Amino acid sequence: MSSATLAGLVGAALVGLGLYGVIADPQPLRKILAFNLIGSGVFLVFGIVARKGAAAGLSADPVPQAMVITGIVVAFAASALAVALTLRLFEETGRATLRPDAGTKPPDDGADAE
Amino acid sequence: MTEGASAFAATAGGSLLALPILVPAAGVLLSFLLGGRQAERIALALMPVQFGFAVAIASLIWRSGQPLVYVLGGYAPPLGIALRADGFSAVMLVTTSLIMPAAGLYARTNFATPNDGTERRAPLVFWTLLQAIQAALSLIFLGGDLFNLYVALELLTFAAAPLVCLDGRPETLAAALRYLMFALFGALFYLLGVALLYGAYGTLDIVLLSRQIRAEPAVWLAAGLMTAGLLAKTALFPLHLWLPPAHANAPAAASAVLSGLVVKGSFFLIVRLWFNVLPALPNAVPGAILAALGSAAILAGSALALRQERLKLLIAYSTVAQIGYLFLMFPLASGPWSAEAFSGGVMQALSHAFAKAAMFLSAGLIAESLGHDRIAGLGGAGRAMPVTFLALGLGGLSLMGLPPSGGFAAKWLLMKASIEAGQWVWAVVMLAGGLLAGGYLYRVLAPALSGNRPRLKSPPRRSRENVALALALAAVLLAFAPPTFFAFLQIGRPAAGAALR
Amino acid sequence: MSVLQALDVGLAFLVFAVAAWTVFAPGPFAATVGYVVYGLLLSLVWIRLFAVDVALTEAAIGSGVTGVLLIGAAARLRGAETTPAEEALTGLTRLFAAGLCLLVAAALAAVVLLLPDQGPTLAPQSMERLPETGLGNPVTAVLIAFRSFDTMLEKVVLVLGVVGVWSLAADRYWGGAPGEARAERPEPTLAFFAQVLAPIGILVGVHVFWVGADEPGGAFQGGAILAAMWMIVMMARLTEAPQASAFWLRLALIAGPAVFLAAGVAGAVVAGGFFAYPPGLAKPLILFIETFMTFTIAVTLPMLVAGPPRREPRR
Amino acid sequence: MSLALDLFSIAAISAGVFFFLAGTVGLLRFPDALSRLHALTKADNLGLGLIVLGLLPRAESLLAALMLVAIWALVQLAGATAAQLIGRAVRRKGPAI
Repeated sequence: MSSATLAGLVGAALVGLGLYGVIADPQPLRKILAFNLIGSGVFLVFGIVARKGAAAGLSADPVPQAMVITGIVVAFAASALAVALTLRLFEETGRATLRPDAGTKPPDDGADAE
Repeated sequence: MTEGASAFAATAGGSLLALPILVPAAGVLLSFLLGGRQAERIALALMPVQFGFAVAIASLIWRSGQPLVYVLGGYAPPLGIALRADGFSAVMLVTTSLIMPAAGLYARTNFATPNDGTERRAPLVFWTLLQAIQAALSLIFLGGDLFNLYVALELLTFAAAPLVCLDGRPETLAAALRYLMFALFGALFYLLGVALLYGAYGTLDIVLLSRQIRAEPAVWLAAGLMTAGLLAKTALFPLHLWLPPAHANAPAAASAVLSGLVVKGSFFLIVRLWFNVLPALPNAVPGAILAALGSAAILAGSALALRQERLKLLIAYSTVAQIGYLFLMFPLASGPWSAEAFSGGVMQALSHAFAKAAMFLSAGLIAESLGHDRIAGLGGAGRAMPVTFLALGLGGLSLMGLPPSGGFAAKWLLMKASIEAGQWVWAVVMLAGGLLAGGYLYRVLAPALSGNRPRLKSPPRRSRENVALALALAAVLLAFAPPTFFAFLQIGRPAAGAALR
Repeated sequence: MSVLQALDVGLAFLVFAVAAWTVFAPGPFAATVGYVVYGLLLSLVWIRLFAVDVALTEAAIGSGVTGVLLIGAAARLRGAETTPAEEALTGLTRLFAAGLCLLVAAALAAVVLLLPDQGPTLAPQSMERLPETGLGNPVTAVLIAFRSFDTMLEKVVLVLGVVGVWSLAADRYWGGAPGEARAERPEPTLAFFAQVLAPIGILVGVHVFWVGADEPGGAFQGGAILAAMWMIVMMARLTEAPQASAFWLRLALIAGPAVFLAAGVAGAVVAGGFFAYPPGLAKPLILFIETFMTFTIAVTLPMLVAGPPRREPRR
Repeated sequence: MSLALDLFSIAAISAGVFFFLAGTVGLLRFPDALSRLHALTKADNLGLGLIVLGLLPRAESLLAALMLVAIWALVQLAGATAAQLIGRAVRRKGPAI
């Protein structure tokens, strides 16, 4: 098995692990971590695609590599936004939760709480 | 790639395609740089420009009868990126460029910068992100490369999520965070599918891919992952949980854009995926699954809307239901009746965009005038603010699918297609959905139109009522779309029955 | 099995194990630390895939800057770790989730195994058109020339990220500075560290950016290193974050995408198409754009980590 | 000559790996934060130092050799700072960390 295929299998496993974390862990910060795992799994799939596209004297196809670099930066920005939201939520409520009914209070109640 | 050359001969006027993306993007940067009142000025000044671009693109397509193509940087696909506009893109562009200024005009009251010009948080963020949504949607409608469209999806997420929690109340923060999580999940699954497609074919250009796609495991998995991701962003049942709190808690002008336009962005990509990228896949089973989920969305969303106590939540749940209709086109849009089903689906997207924007703006006016939006407290409100409730009612007409309205035209076309295809079950669901919609609208309108006039905190401004009414009238007017309109929608659409090839 | 293969297998297991730790670790802080380790291991995997540009980006941004962001968040979230009972998933749901995830991972693994050893590639086309750009690093050429539209828009995404993070400020803090104020007496150890490291780091960052034209490196990686230096100086509280209303800061945040966009539009006037470079002038133009991009990344990443403004603006 | 250099490299790198191993075992087995720190510094200092020493004769150019030394020096700096900060945190908050 080539190291590229191996990396691809790790990527697949990371997507599965991350997905489990996203679904099963109720804490937003843990979900953000899990999202980053899925992200790196996806990037690894791009990585083996790039490696298997070695040609023309290059040891990997540059196009998917460029996409991964773009993806890593976007993933960081997404993490930053999610972290900022989580922290603000924690400051406002003393807890960080994604409970669905947290959003169903009428606005006048919310104004009182503030 | 010589055989592909013709697909990338940039058409005359093709360079026009870059402008509806670049101009609002420049607007975002300038608004953020100059800050203060400039953000609002730039956003409002660029809206007519955007409308001009959309109309110019549509008329070029109409005159040539061909899709417009533009190759960026002179690097033709598969190495570079192409932009393409077909009839469907043009129609969505025009719709966006009409709803955006409506939301903008309405929002001027809520997001005004104080007279001394001090920069305030909410106005700066709102006007900047409104332009970002415009740029992202333009790119979604025009993008011809699947990775470029991923960037567009992310742009849309980053522009839309902060709007949900603009007022900073804790429940809106939770709603925004949930929305962000679903959107990130959607974008990552979409991206995973993109990786697999590139691995299989070495290109991400939609036209080049569609020529090579074969039904093989990598393609099926990619299609499944990308569809699942896009469904999460479109909020199709059972991935709809994020939508009602997010759309119901955002400021009214933002809700109008989010519910009317933003969810259509990811829906548009699902259509692109199945009709433009994967026409070679046998789509009977996936189409039926999508339509079944759509049916469940119609029934569950409508039933939940019936039980809501707040007007904005009711309207948000009705979005969940109306999104369901969009997906009924998928099992019907291959075969001889395909044009009808496709037109019906597009018509539903357009009429819902106008109707839902009108309803959210009306609901915003009601909430501001009464100081609340509890349905139980709406008694007689219709007499106090008739124009607002007229806009709400006309929008509702379209949701129910009663004539004359764009919603009626959409549901009629879809129903006709489903009966011609012998797939009765979708028609039954549509009828049931229409009845349920009638039910939840009756709950709002019946008490509002009877009883004593309540005392208003402040009467709604006539100009803002007119904005909502204009949108609602647009939804009604769609019923009178001439046959040429439907012919226009077919421009650039891959031949029906490409699956049979 | 050769030594290298054995190392690959070991690395693969290690990455997987640390990833599993970040999902199942008992506390969020431990999980976050696990994630940083994971990011570093991952950059080794990228080197084994011969993607050195990606490895640098992963180490600098994926592990480094993201690590600072997440560890900071985990520290501030102490006290919120306990999950209320009503939010914990039932065993059955967990089982269902696990089944679903296994299914996705298995399907993905199967497809990955089915991919041909010599896959389709754009490497020849990239090399064929590389001379037009005057660059030697094909990955940089893809980012700044062949798919420059992606890259420009992704820079706009970063600006939106800052707008989104700032939008979470309380109204009274709008326009103020994020993070902590400059300390009268900075922590001596950290201050010494920052004073020694920052000049070296800035040199390295500029070097990585500059060689990116021909060798692994470039605007993203160099910018991330510069960003890290600014973050260290701020962490040592030798300096404080600028006010969100500062014009120069806004200008710095948009400079990269703005110059990129302007060059793209100028291409339509002088080179016959949006985002086209005039022949012969491609390389200087690309370096010009990249300079601004590097600078903007160096400013944007610390601002995203610093979070929303938390102090009242000074006039 | 080259044989001698090879032997030197092997010996130095093996010794470096040994210190890393010892440091890691210490990190895992030692009871409290301060003694774990003590174990880690051995890995940082000696382990990495010996590996860099072993790699020096194999460097392709003087620049590459200087880079190797610079890496070692930077890790020293970072390790010393981190150890200081952790040590201080332990003293302030007690060894429970």
